[in-house]
This record gives sequence, structure tokens and C-alpha cells, in this order.
Amino acid sequence: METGFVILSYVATFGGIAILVAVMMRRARSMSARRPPEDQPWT
Amino acid sequence: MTSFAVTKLVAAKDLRIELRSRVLINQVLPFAAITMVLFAFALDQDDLLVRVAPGLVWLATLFSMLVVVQRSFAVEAGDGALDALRVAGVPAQGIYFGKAAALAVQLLVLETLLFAAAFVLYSSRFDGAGVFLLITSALAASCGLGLVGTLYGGLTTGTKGRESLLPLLLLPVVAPVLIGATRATEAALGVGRISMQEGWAWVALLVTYALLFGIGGSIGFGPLVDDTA
Amino acid sequence: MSGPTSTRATRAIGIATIVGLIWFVAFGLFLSPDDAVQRKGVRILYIHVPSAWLAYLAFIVTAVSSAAYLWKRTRSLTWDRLAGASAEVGVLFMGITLLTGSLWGRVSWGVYWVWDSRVTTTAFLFVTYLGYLAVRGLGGSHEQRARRSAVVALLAVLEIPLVHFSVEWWRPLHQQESIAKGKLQNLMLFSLFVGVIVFTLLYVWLVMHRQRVLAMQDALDDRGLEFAIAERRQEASL
Amino acid sequence: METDPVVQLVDVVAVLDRFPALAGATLTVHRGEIVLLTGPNGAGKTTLLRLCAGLLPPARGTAMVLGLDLVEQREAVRSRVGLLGHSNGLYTDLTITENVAFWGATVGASAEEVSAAVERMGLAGRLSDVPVRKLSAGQRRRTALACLIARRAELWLLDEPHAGLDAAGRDELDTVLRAATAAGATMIVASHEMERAGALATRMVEVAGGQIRGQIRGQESGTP
Repeated sequence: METGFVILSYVATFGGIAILVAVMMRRARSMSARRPPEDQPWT
Repeated sequence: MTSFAVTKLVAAKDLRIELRSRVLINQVLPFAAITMVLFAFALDQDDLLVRVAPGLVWLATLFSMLVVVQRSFAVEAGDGALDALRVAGVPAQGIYFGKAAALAVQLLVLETLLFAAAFVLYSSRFDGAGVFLLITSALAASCGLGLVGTLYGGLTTGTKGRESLLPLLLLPVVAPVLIGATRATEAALGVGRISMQEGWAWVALLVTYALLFGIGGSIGFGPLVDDTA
Repeated sequence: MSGPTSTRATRAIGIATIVGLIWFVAFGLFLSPDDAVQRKGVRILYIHVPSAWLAYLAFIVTAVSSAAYLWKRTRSLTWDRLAGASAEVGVLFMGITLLTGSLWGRVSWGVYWVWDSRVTTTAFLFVTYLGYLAVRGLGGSHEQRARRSAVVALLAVLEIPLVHFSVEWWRPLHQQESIAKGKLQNLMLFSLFVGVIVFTLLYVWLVMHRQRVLAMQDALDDRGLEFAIAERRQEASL
Repeated sequence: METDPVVQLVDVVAVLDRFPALAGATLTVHRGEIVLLTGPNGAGKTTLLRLCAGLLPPARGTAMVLGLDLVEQREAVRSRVGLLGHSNGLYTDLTITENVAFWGATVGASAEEVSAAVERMGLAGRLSDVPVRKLSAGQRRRTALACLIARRAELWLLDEPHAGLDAAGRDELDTVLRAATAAGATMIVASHEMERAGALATRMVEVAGGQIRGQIRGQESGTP
């Protein structure tokens, strides 16, 4: 039972982060498609 | 005009509007009274009720405060008065302290009536010394709530459905007041395992809370309200 | 993993984070021993403690950048976006802290939630910064958003000591929790250390990317505004 | 010096939630003038008035009112400007006298000034103790104007002041506005009623697409 909770905490944490990163990257890609690159001072 | 004069002017205006429209007595008080009756239904045992009466009174006060704060700024936004206040170049500190004072007075009236209700409904009892602690803690808590209510009420006023933000922003912020006021009231009423001396320590926390938000709020209120989006 | 907001720096940090992550899971789940008292429960701490620290760090960064925005000389929307990005990552880490905290509580004491001062203050911060993020979304120009959010962020900082003291007097810290954490040594302490490094790298990487996404969003708004102004001026000459 | 313009807008852009209500408006108004803003709905008339009242920061361009910069010295500008928008800026639970007294008090006006303002707008007597909520639109408008007088506003910004008034009410309003400008006030009036407001205005200006498009002379001649 204990290992179940431990696994759950690892999966929930890193799974959650992975999903949020994917969402952020997708939104970044869709936004960058809609405008010219010079708006990205960091490139 | 000095900020103090404006504070008096705005506070007097708010209280006169309240006396004229009596929203507090006609709407807020019945709401608070019903809440206390519902608490009694929910908790059911009499000895338990006496024990938690302070908490219930302050919870009823907090929920009623949301209504009073929204009313306080609805009066301003009603006929474009908030814009007019800004156009009149009235200093933001004056508006902040004025409305906070009016709000604190209304909360004090509400608390007095709710404590009377607790006296009847929950048969709470208190002796002489407790009264002094009770009154001081109610005063300190009401000042704190008045300041914080005005601050976040001002932020969430105006159009674009900002009003629904008020509970989310305000309820966490008033947690210390809920804890402090309830403990101090428990000490005043001699319920719970808290001594009078500890009660006074909680009053000190309430006073610090009010002072911090008096200073921080008066600086923050202007920029918060002033974004004429 | 590369996208429009990636640069050599973020790619480097990204790779380091992934390597660190694998290293961390290896130590956290397999290489480090069970704890004498808590057996496997201690492994949850390797996430719980670092994410709590990083959440606090994130909110400090938000407060500092809000102050930087409000100060006339250092006023720039970059500070505002940094405050926003750091708050978002902070809320994410605070959520993780609360989740792993309650799982760890369940394993150690059989109860999901305990009303002690630290947990309650953490929950309070989580709700407060959710409110901050809601305020960021209130609309108006970028400058108005920035100024309003900065004031709310600094007010949140003003509340933290008040909440902490009132909760501390209300429910002092449970003794068992502080003892359990004190006794970690050797490999377990090392796993915790690896956790802190990985979460810090993760925080930096997330904030850098998130801040650039916000910058692109603002640039998009400004471009839209330029276009609307040009269109509006055109309208007049009809 | 006298020729110092009361209002000086140069290429001002004002944004309302990412919509450029004003997209490069340029306008100069001198003391004592009554400038009429005409133009279709959504042209930016109301926004221009709210900007001059200091309620809306100019996103671009320079905006000076009463010689003060609208961004840096916004507080100072506000106390000398009066805005009468679609809403009258009154406390509807309070009576006429209480409202005028409140707004007058913000500049420390004396009781005599307050009663004079109420008198001037023909609201004295029994009427002045009635809560504003119970008044007609015309009476509310006059109360709001009484507040402007009590506040000693130097620049009056009126948005559709004639709307909802009967013929008698409109004449009365014109006399009050003329009297105020004679006493040194300056006015910018946004209105659709060309003939009524046109007769009153010293100058007419057309607003379109968030800009000042053309200037139509006032009473003297119809052509710019």
C-alpha cells in the first residue's frame, strides 16, 4: 500500500509537469506561427 | 483638501447613504441571522453550540461583510460616482480610509446585533472582565476587516464581472482576523481552553493586522482603484 | 524539445534537467534505502521538501520583480512578465507540495491533512497566489495589468507573516513531523539534495520559457493594437 | 497668459481594452470656448471626454489640460475638471442638497456657494430635499451641473447634455452653459443635435475613426 502512494506521488508530480510543459510548448508554437520572428528578442 | 478631511467627508457620506437606504438592517442582518440559525440546526447539541458560538458569530460576520463591501462599492459605481470621485481629484488615501471607517462602523453594528443573537440563540454568557476584552477585540477586528474589505472591494469593483473575484481574494486574507477574533471572543466568553491573558495576545495580533493594512492599503489603494480600464 | 522560445541556454538547462530527473528518480525510488521509521514513506519527501522550497523561492522572485516594476527607475514589462511566470510556476510547485504532503501524511500518520501551522500556511499561499493569477487576467492595458498585479503581489507578501503568526499560535507544529525529517542521513540526504538541484533547474527552465511565451503574447497584443490603430485611422479617411 | 490653451491634444492614442478608441486625435481648445464634438456613435467622442477628464491615460501622443500633463499631473488636472457623462455621478440615495454639498466640499466650497449653485439650477425649495433617485432625468442633469458649479470646475466635459430634456429644459441648459462660459469656464460638448448644440457652440469639430477629422466653423459660417 505504501509503495502505491510513493509511486502515485512521483507519477502525479512529473506527469503533471510534463503535461503542462507540453501545453506551454504547443501554445508557443501556435503563437510563433502567427507572427514574424523579430518579435523574439531572445533568438 | 487634507486626506483627513476627505476621510471624514467620505465616511459621513457612506454612513448617511446607509442610514437612508438601510441595506444593512433590511438585507444584511436577516442574512446573518438566518446563517446563525442554520448553524444551530447543523450543530444541534446545545453544549456544543455554546462552545463554538464565537466562531459562528465571526463566520456570520465574515460572510455578511462580503455583502456589505459589495454594497459599499455598488453605491459608488451605481451612477458613475466612482468616476466622479476620481474626476474630483479626491486623494485616494482619503477615499480608502473614509470607506474603511464607514465599513468598520457598519460591521460593529452588525457584530453587536449578532452577539445579542448569540446571547439568545446559543445562550452564551460572559462576566464583567470579559466584556472589555470582547469590545476591544471587536473594535480591532472591525478596523482590520474594514480596511481589507475596502482594499479588495475597490480592486474588484467596476465592470467585466470582477465582483466574483471578491470572495477568492478577500476570504483567505481575513483568515488571521477570523482566528484572532474568535480566540479573543472565546477568552472573553470563558469558553474553550483559552485564558483571558491569551485573549489579549490575540487582540494584539488584530491590532497589528489593522495597522499593517492601514499603511500597506493606503499606499496600494490608489494604484489598485485608479486603473481606469 | 526545441520550440520558438528555445535558445541554446534553455536547451542546455533542459538537457541538464532531464539528466537530473533520471538521476533523481533512480536515487529517490531505488538506490536510497528505506527509512528506519517511515520505511518507504521517506521517498515522497524527496519531492515534497524541494518543491516546497522552490515554491517559496518562486513567490520571493514574484515579490522582488513586482517591487522592481513599481520602482520608477527599473520599470519595465519584463519584470511584470517575470513576476507572472514565476507566480505560475510557484503555484504549480505549491500544488505539488500540497499533494505530496498529504500523500506523505497518509503514509506516515494515516491522515491526508493535518492542521499544523506549516501546512495551513502553505494552503493559504496556494489560494492567495491563485487570486494573484486571477487578478493578472483582469484585462486593461499591459501597464495597468502590471501595476495592479505588482500591488497585489506585494500585499500578498504583507499577509504572509500575519497568517504565519496567527496560524503558528493557533496550531503549533506537530512534533513528529519535525523529528522525522531531522533524522535523514547519508544516501537519503543525498537524494533530497539531488531533488533540490533538479527542482531548481526545472524552475529556471519553466520560468524562462513561460516568460518568453508571455512576451510573445504581449507582442502579439501590441501588433494587434498597431493593426487596429492603422485600421481605425483608415476608417477616418473614408 | 490668456491665450494658453485649456486643452491641447497632439496625436493622442487611447486604448479601451485593446481597442484604439482614439487613434491620433489632435485638438486645441482655448478658455471660454464651447467646442461641439459631432460624429457617429463609436467615433471616440465619449473617450475623448473621459481622457480630458483624466479617467483614461493617453497611450501615445501628448495631452495637456489646463497647462498640466495628463499623465504626470493627473491628480491636479482632475480637481479642476468636471465630467457629465451618460451617468450623472450622483449618490441616488442622497438628496440634491446633500449631493451638491458633498461635491462642493471636495474643493472646500462654502455653504453659500452650495446653495447658490442649487439656486442657479432652479432646484431650490421643496425639491432640494428629495432623494435624487426620485427625480426626473432633467432634474438629475441639473443636479449634476449644480455639482460642477459647486466644484468650481474650469473645464466642463458634457456628453449628450441635451438628451432626454424637453424644449424648456434645453433652453434652460443653454443659458446655464453660456453663463458658465461667461464666468470663465470652457466646455467641450459631445452631441448629435447639430442645430441645438450648434447654436450654442463657438466651434464645431467632427470626430471620426478616433481622430478629429475636420473643423466646421461655429455660428459665423457653415464652411471650414
